[in-house]
Amino acid sequence: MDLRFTEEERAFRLEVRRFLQEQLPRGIHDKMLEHRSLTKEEVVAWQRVLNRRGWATPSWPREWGGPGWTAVQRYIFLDELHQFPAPEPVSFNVSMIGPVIGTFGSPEQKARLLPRIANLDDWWCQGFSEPGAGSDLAALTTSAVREGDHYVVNGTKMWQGMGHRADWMFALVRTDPAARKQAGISFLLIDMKSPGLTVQPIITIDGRHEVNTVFLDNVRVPVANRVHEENRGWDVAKFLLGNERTGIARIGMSKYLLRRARRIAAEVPSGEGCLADDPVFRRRAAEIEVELQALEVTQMRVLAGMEAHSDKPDPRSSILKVKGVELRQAASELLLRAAGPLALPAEGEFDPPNPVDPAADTEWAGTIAPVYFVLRAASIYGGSTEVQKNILAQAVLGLPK
Amino acid sequence: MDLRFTEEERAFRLEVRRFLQEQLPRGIHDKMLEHRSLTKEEVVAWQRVLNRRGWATPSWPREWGGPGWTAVQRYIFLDELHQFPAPEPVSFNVSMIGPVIGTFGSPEQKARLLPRIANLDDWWCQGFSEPGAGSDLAALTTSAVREGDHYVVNGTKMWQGMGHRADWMFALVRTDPAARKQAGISFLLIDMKSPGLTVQPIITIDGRHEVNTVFLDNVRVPVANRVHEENRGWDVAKFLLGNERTGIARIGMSKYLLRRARRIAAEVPSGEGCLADDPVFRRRAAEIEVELQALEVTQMRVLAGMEAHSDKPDPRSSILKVKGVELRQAASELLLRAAGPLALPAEGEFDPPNPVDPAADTEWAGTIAPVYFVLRAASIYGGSTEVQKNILAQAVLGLPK
Amino acid sequence: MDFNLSEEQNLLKDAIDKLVLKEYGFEQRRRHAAHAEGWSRTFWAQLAEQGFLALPFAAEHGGLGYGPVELMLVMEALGRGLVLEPYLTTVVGAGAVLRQAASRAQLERMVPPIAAGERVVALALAEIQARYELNDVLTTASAAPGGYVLSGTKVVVTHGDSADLFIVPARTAGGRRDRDGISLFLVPAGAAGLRRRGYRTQDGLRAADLILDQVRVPADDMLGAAGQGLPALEQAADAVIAAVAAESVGCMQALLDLTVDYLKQRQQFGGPIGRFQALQHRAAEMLIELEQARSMALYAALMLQEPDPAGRRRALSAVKVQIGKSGRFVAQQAVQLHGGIGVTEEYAVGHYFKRLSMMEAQFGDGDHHLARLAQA
Amino acid sequence: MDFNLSEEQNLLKDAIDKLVLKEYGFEQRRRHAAHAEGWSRTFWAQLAEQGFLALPFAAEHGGLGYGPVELMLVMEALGRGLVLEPYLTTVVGAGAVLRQAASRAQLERMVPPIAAGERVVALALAEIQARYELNDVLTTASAAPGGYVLSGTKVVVTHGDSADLFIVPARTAGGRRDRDGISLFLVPAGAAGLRRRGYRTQDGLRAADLILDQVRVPADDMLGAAGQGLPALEQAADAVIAAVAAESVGCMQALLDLTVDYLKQRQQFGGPIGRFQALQHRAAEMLIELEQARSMALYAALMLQEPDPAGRRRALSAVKVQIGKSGRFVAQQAVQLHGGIGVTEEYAVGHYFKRLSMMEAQFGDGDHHLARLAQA
Repeated sequence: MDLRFTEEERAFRLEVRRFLQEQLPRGIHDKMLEHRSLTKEEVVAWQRVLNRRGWATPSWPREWGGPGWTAVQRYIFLDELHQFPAPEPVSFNVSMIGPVIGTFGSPEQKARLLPRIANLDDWWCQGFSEPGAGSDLAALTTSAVREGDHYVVNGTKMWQGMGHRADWMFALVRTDPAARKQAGISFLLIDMKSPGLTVQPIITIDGRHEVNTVFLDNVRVPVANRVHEENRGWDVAKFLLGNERTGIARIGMSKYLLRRARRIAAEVPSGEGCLADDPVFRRRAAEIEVELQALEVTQMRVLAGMEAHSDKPDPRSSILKVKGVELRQAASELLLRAAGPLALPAEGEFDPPNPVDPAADTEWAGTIAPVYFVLRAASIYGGSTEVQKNILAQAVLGLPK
Repeated sequence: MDLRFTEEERAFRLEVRRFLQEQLPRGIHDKMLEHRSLTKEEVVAWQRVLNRRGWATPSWPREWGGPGWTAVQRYIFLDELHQFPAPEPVSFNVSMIGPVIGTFGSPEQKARLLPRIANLDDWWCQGFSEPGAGSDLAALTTSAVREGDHYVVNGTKMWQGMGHRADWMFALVRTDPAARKQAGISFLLIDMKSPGLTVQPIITIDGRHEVNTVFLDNVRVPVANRVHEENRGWDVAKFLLGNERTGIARIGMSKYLLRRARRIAAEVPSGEGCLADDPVFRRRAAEIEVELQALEVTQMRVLAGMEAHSDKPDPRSSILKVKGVELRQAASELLLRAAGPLALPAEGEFDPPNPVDPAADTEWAGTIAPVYFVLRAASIYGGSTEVQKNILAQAVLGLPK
Repeated sequence: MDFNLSEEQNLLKDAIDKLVLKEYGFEQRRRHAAHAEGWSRTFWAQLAEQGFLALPFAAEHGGLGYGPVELMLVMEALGRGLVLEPYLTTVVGAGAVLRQAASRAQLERMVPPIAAGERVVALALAEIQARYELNDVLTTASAAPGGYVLSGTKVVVTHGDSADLFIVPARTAGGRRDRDGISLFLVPAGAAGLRRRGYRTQDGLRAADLILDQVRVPADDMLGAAGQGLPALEQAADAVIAAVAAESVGCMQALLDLTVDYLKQRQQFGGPIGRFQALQHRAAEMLIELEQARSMALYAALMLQEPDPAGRRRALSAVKVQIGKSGRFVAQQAVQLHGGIGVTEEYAVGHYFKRLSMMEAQFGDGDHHLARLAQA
Repeated sequence: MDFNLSEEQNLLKDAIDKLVLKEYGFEQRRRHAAHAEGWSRTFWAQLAEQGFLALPFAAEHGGLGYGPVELMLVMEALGRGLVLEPYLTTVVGAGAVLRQAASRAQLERMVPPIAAGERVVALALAEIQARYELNDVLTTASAAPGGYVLSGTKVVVTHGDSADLFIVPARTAGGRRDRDGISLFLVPAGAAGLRRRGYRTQDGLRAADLILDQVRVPADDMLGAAGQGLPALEQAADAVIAAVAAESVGCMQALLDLTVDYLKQRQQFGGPIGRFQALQHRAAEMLIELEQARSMALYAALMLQEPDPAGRRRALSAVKVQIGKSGRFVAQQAVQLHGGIGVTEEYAVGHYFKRLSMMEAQFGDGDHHLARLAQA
């Protein structure tokens, strides 16, 4: 047993860090440092920088054109991105549709789509959730009726991440209404420019437009755009839900939130000194760091298990999700506490510039409350904390379903 | 609206306090200050001191020989006992069997039993729970079969508080095995000296003997010792479970735990000074005090509601139970933290005297860990925290059963 | 001890509850917020018409002479409606300063237009370096012929961009954190040398920073004795905390109601999600926290009348600690139990969540007040 | 990175797991505890026989030369069995001091009888005024012909009443909290002037206070250089924390297993109580806390080998914080989910709860170690 990274792994970490220092555009880094949103152009540009280096698709094997990294390398790569902080590769492309095409796609689909996915030539979004099907995904009702060599799709998809930027959507649709819940579902690739498809923004409580509702009104989708067999779409869904979740704990993000909180605390007053000297603030930060340290080892244990058991999903990744979110939320609360009243002004990212006076001294604090706000969603999406605890209780501890 | 106590109520509080200062035997007070157990003789002596003053039965109306206090007076009386700290009147007698006899008893039973209950001439204990019937009390199986003018009782009763000191037990028994769960139960008074009745101690994790298992093997109980009609015992049980829970929050006890924790913290070192100066310790204590202040007002609101609605039980008393226990447990943890390593030695109350050396300097700390230990039971008995939350969710918020 | 409302209080409560219910549905609120000032002059006029803006002022000055309990009833209703109008700063905050420090003449001049809804007065409590310390004042007021000249910056003055008049603490003597030497001034929004930077705040309200550069204030517009302004400011801050406590209770009650409704209606895995015990227990815990907060809002109303200022300040610190803790839990759990829609702008839950979060960050957060209690 | 055990480690783990399973059922433990010393010499001999007492000592001195990972495996097993024997103080604590500070001659003299189970050595870490500070030493060692004379009091020395020999830190120089000037001495239980007060501790183990009144110690029985004992003591305290972490993990795993079994078996309202979602989620939270603790026990084993003492101490402080937090939660919830039987002496759950509580109160509680981390 040796809990340390190997020399190669440590060298790899330094290589990634050096790459980020050299290659991440300054404008993007500045935005990331202040938790600001990126434009579509920035995201695309960065994805292509990564792709030129061969690092745009960390989880892909070499046969798909990926780097063929070990789980530990993938972890190190993501952790460095999170701590730097630098943007992750677009997950809908890289972690979702890419592996689906790689695993279930026809040879033609693989050859045509994988390189475009990696290079963000096509931006993908996900069409899974519906107004009546959230945690209970298999309750979805969007219908796809076969007419010749097309499906005619009708329904509503919710919570589409970045749907307004996307060129393509991968969606679960019901192709056999008579079959029982999980059966009768198929997996389709839908062109976002299709007639009858409309995208309606959902603004989240951080004021951002990142998710959408997509209405499908007699949208015609070629049968050739189905992945995997008809009525076997649930296989794909299960594959995606149980898919590798390296870095799901997002420890590096929590570390960066803490770093930002400490930097602010060093500048705001508290009693006779600054907040960073307040013993209660310090112990609260230390408490989060202790938990992060433990979670980092837990993460390593899960990774080691994955390496040993050929990437079979580990139900313990539910622990990573639950604790990782909890700590990210806790770190964001500490950040908000540090900013205190300075967090109130909301101008900056989303408001039109103030005509009277271009910027307040505290504009840097304008993203802090939104970070705290929107991180509440992290315990909801991607398998809510409640769902993860159900999994742990039933799948790991064997309590009755 | 006026949230303050009236002048009469404030005067009453002072009267109680003065009475405690003058009448509580020093030996008992010293034990209470260190959270030590009392002997049976001490409990009886104190109950009789209270009874001479007319205060042994705070919740009883004048017609039963009680003081006829308002809910606020009852609260003030108990709060003063808890803060002093002084022993409460024996609750099995005063809060349980007394009100049952007063409400359901025959005139003969009232005349004969109530004075003896108040004066602790008979010590009563409760025979409700069984090995298979805890939170699900109506699942009880102890049987009582009518033979002439006796019932023959067989079964096992658990968690009998002070059964080894008791002269009588009030018990729920099944008189009609064919009826459905809650029906077919009767309420009997059983002489603890009955042949076939044996008491087996249950030692709790604080090392004390306060509860017992009672085995009933063909115990004969005169039919005259039944209270209320045959097969209607569940009425009595419901009455007892929903009965007044003034002082269930036990705020005074939490205050005394905090007071003791602070006293100890003033004497143990931490960093350069003493623990009582440590800002984290101070804020933790202050946090508990804030919640106690809020709970005290919540308690007043419930009391005011009871005064306005003729003592009908208020489902919000579940809030008092849950929060009250939580704060008592938190205060006991702070006390244990303050004592730190001094809490380890267990000698004193339950161990034979050390022949080599009669007492350590830290003997006073010997009861601290046991207080923390046994307070874990407070969220289990008297309606567990889980049961209280079910009640709040279903009875108050109307969520589905 | 008497927790019942008087008949008069019941009428008042009914009136404000009805008004908010009628005028402040979630969609109506969106329209109120869309005004340039971020709130509705029409609704403000309705509040004035029904006397709510006159509530805490003495009858002799044109008010109705009500006390903290009545303000609590109003604030709780405004909390339920997430009302955007400047009640907290004008009627509660500025109102408290005026009642404490203003002369009879000033009151007679100020109260009628406030009560009529014709004048919005904002209380400039904070400077950037002060964080939550009321006595940390760097803005200066130098004596000048006929009055004073004020210079300095005040930040995050709620409704500062639509206010007609400000109450501005400034130093006529002493150093940065001295308790003595702080004086209170009335400064009209149009005063020469006063610049305002308005902005939206994270809870959908608006605020402004005030930059005072050699603003001349006549001696008549000083409130109270020179250098003796802090006690009135502290009293006002405590009144604001009490009001925020009541507003928070209103928000929490609304969140609990929305959540319980959602749990009853939302279907998943073949039934309402409210049947799941873990969610039931969470709702029960929200109720417990709400009731603890409600108790503290009542306690605040009582303790505002406490004659000993140190005791009053301690009590109000305890109130703010509990309110913040309860509010944080109730808001976070309401969002969690709503799932996705809880984090959208389209749905009320997220707005209550944001308002509660921002109330925690103002007027001293939980840590600030807990540290004060722990020092005592 | 490699989390797999070597074949040798697997054999060792199997051996200790089997031994504990065979000899340390809950009823057997009761019998072991009933001995006058509070533990079983027979079981101790079995540990010796299988080499567990020789584990961390170098082969050249009569040991087996294993490291922290192997000690972790043993301690976890001892935790699962709630084992009463003096492994922690003799093999881990005293063992670490000896390895750090003892001369070759001392090691050759000391290790064989320890490994054979013939000598129980206890480490006297604490004085009453010191609370958790290892450098707070008032016990004095004055030079005297041929050696030193020790006077002072050591408290809560685990297994102090049955130990044959003590490692006693005492001041040969410096003031109360000076880091320099602390020397380490071997003091036999029978030394003239040494009095012991034995007692039961709240977790069912036994301990003693040592009262040293002019106890003469020959110069040969000083461990390491005069006045330079603190680093070895700190290293030993860290080894003890790592061992306590593993023991805690063993206790927590046992509690989780007992609780899950109970939830599956206990029937209420017509089915196993394990079907209630609120209880399922609690069990899931226990699992999460356990796994976090397990990670920290691994981390402790790794970081014990960290060459920089400051980094090592910080890491072990973090370990103790996490272990305490996890242990408190798991133990409290195990009791709660068991209901009444969880608070009885008859049932194992309460004993694990007490042991975890007392481990938290020793070797620096969570607050102590968190304060250390926060100062860094």
